[in-house]
Amino acid sequence: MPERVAIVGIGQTEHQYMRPDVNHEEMIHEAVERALQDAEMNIHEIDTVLMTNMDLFEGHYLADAMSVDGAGMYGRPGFKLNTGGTSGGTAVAAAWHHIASGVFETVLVIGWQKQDATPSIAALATAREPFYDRGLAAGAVGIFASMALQYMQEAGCGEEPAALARVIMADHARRNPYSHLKLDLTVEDVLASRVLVWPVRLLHMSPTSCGACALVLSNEGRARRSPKPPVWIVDTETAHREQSVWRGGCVEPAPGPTAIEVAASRLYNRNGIGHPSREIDVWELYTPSSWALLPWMELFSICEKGRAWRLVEKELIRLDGPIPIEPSGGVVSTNPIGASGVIRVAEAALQIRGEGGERQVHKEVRTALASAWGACHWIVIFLLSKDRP
Amino acid sequence: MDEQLLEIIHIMDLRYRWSAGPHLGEFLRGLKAGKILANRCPRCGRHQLPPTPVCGRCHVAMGTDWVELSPRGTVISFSHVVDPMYDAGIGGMRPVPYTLASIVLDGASDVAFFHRLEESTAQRVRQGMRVEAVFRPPSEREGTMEDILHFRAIEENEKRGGSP
Amino acid sequence: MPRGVAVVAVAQTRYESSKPSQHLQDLALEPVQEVLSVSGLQFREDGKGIDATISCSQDHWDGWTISSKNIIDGAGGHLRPEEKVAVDGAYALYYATLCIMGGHYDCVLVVAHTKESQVDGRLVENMGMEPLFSRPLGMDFTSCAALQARIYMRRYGILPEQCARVVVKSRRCSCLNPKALAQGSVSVEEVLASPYLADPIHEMETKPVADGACAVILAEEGKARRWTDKPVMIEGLGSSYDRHYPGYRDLADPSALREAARRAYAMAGIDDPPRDLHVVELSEYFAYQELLWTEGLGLCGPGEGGQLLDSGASSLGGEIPVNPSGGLLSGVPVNVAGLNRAVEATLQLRGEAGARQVEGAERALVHGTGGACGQMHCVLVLRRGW
Amino acid sequence: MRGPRPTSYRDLVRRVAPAPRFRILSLDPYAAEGRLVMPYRYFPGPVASHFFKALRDEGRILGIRCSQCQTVYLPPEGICGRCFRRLHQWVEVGPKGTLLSYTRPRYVLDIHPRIQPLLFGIIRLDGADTGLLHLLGEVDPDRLEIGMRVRAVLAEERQGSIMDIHYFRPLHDGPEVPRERRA
Repeated sequence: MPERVAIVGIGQTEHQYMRPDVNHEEMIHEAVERALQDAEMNIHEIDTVLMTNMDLFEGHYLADAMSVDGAGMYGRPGFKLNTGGTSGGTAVAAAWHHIASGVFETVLVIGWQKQDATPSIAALATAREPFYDRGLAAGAVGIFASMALQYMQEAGCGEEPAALARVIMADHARRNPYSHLKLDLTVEDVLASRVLVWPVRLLHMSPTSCGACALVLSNEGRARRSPKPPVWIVDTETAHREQSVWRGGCVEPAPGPTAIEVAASRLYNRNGIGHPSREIDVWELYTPSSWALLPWMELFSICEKGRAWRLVEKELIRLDGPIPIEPSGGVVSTNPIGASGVIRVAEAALQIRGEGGERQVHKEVRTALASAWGACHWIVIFLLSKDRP
Repeated sequence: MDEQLLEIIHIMDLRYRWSAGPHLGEFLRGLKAGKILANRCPRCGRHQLPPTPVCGRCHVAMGTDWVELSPRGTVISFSHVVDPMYDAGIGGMRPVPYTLASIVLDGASDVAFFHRLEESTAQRVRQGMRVEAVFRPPSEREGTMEDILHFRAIEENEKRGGSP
Repeated sequence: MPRGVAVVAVAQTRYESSKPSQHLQDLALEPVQEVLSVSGLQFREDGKGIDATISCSQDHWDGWTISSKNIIDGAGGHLRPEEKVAVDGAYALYYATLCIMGGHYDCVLVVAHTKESQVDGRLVENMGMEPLFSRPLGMDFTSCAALQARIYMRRYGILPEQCARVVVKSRRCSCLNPKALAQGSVSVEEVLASPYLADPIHEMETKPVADGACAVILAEEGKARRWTDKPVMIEGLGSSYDRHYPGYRDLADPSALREAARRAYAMAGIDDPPRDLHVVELSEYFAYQELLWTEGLGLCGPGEGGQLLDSGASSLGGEIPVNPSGGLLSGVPVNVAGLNRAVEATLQLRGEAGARQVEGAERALVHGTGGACGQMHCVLVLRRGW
Repeated sequence: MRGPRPTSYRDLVRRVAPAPRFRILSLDPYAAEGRLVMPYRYFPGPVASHFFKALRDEGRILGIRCSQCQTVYLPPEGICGRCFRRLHQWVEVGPKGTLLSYTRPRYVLDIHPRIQPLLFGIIRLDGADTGLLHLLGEVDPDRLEIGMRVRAVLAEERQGSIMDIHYFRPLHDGPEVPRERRA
């Protein structure tokens, strides 16, 4: 019988465009200190530490090795994972396996990125095949543009719903003290912002941020001694897509099923979730563009195909709505890439604890779904619950 | 802390001897010969562009039955690159603006090719536009993606596409 | 009682100084296809095959952000789980074992690839030094290792001849290993006559540049019983970080390795390592490291690595053979190194190691390391039989 | 945010020398040399900044003491990795010290400092408990030995980096040799 896995400590930095006041180790330390404080633990009670970031964004080879002192890894087991945008999710999943194995009682998992080191878009472009598309491709915006075009065509909506979704996320972000962007936006503002790749505009996209997020996970025995009620990670699912998705400008003429729908349906089936929008109280979905939200709401079976834009139009995804999504303000407000996946889980857990403060959703939260997504169309999903699984 | 904050700058300059392998290598040699080559999965029959050693869906090794694709095709999506961007492969800024397009080449509707559009084509590009690869002269080709100068619009066989 | 985890299949490429005809994707695919073929297993969703993939590679070495993109298609990542461990391959095996113990997966493919010939590894390693105090000096892991070797040799009176003998021993074994970068036997005199790379380390005392890949299939014991009749179980695992800055550490004291081994031994119920282990495959990037790591693993006391070697105990045919494969000195790429140790250990425990077979090997130790001067270590204990 | 404005990305990338994307080495098998050149800018944070500033402006070398384990760290760090505490207590160390190890790399890299012969050492400065990685100069490589007394030679034009210490050179005058040498 695998050990049950609980989140017992949550900490993150105030995410910002630049952090010239700290080096990467000091930035990581801020999040770790807060997570330990939250768990009322000291570092010596941590059995193992897992870390994630994307190497070429700061240029550090073996960045985990370089962060040992600040992250509290000295003398402890652990390693680094890196799966691109999903990195933070992958690290939390790894922590989950560590606890479930019974070998470790407590795991500290840390995601971070200090994107003030170099132009991130240049680092991201090196994710392309050097001989094929590295010299031509530019950024990930094209992915969302094709996603948006396809969605508009299939669902028959205009540009407003994605703009409104962005406004709602901004409204959430202003209530989140850790958020990088705290914009006060109107739909008109979004639609007046510069077109990057039509129909995607500047304000639809996520920023580049510096930040770190740390979680303390523990087994049930240790969680019982936790000062705060444990948030249980009930289950997790990971799926990638074949490389061809990423090639050819990320547009598949004959697309197959997406990793999101496959992974989500596996997770729902395993956990007997028949009506996700009713059974899951809050969603932290890692939408790097507000355009992604519309198709993803459908791929996550929050609503039927073609319906997402109408739910957004009715503003049902707000904190006081029946389907609150991205209460933190989401990745469009804060994106320290290696941390972003960890932040999704952290924010979902805060909602379950009822510690969302100004950004707490209004209805009672017993279950939450958090995900991490990568531009190679990779996904990691978590089902969180207040109730012990 | 009343400190002047400093910064340390470090240039990472790594040179790689990358190998293309038999499949991507054949594709690049094909470009030098003025051809766009794909391979196919022996099980599901899908084209792979660029060619790969394995089918990601069927997990079977690709055959070596090369298919020469038509240089003509249809634009299924495009993006105008306008923001100046540092390019780690050339150690400098990449010239902008340029327009990228995903193009379904005739005879291989299950896969998209990917390249720049010629300037005047880019100005009137829309989904469904018919385009054709313009190769550099043989003497200038090296066996890289740059052997194709760009794709330009052609007027024949206009196909209706869902325009945004 | 935790779930038992067994090795079902192993494969590795030949290690070569370069593989110019292979794309990174081709390289990783080769051992994956071999483990699939020898085990008869496939990527499946019904629990009757491989459930997930854990890979190991590094963006800097591949020259590629998200380096695991290269292996996704061949390693069954399409609509399925794949996770990349961005340190040594031993950690990928360590993590895969924990995944199975945790019960979420029953069968995991582990794959590691690297082409060292692609890039000047010393420039990569320079990016592995922290950026404020040591990276600007132009240091790399070889220059750091030389500083470590000198401290270690000086403190314990380790002789240059003893380090050279590690190379002689490894080369003798690598001649028996058909996958090894063939290098022929050498004498102590030849090793010591080779120029210094960074004194006191001679050129022949360092791991040659190599390209290669490894794959391993692990499964939960119940399923493994149906899939293999040559059982090798993972009995113990441990890892540990030391501090990053080499000047903060006592470089002659491999405390992180001791800690990693302590954890693995405790889990495997080993209290007398030299007695309880029958073969050791460790990751020595330089000759002196074999001596230092044998101390850290508790095969001998501090400072006794040279004596252990001189006694012949660590030679093939001795009581506790170390690196009968020829070790890293026979030419195994970084990142692949730790997983290659596991492949070799498995072959030993199955009695499939051919001319380099350690007779009656029932328990093996696998070691991987990363960072300058062995900053982090990972240890696994493998055992023959269910 | 205090101090000068950080280098802009535009100025940062201007520091890179452009080069062609590929040099084709062979068409069959296909191999080519390509590049991955990234300019990185690191902020040292308050602790290292204080160290660099004292070195640059006053020529002083500062270590930092952990109030729990009492270790004096050089180079200084913001958090003691052993005690997991933030560090504040500055201690001036050096400029003399003892050589703990040394080596002379025989290979040449573009990233190496332009100093011949290139010698790396670990030096424990007087008053510090840890070793500092640095360069050695003004010395015959064959006369280096563990335990040798050395002294920091500062660069004439200092810019706020570890290279503001030019290198460490041997001390020859008698009284400065410590009474006991470490075995």
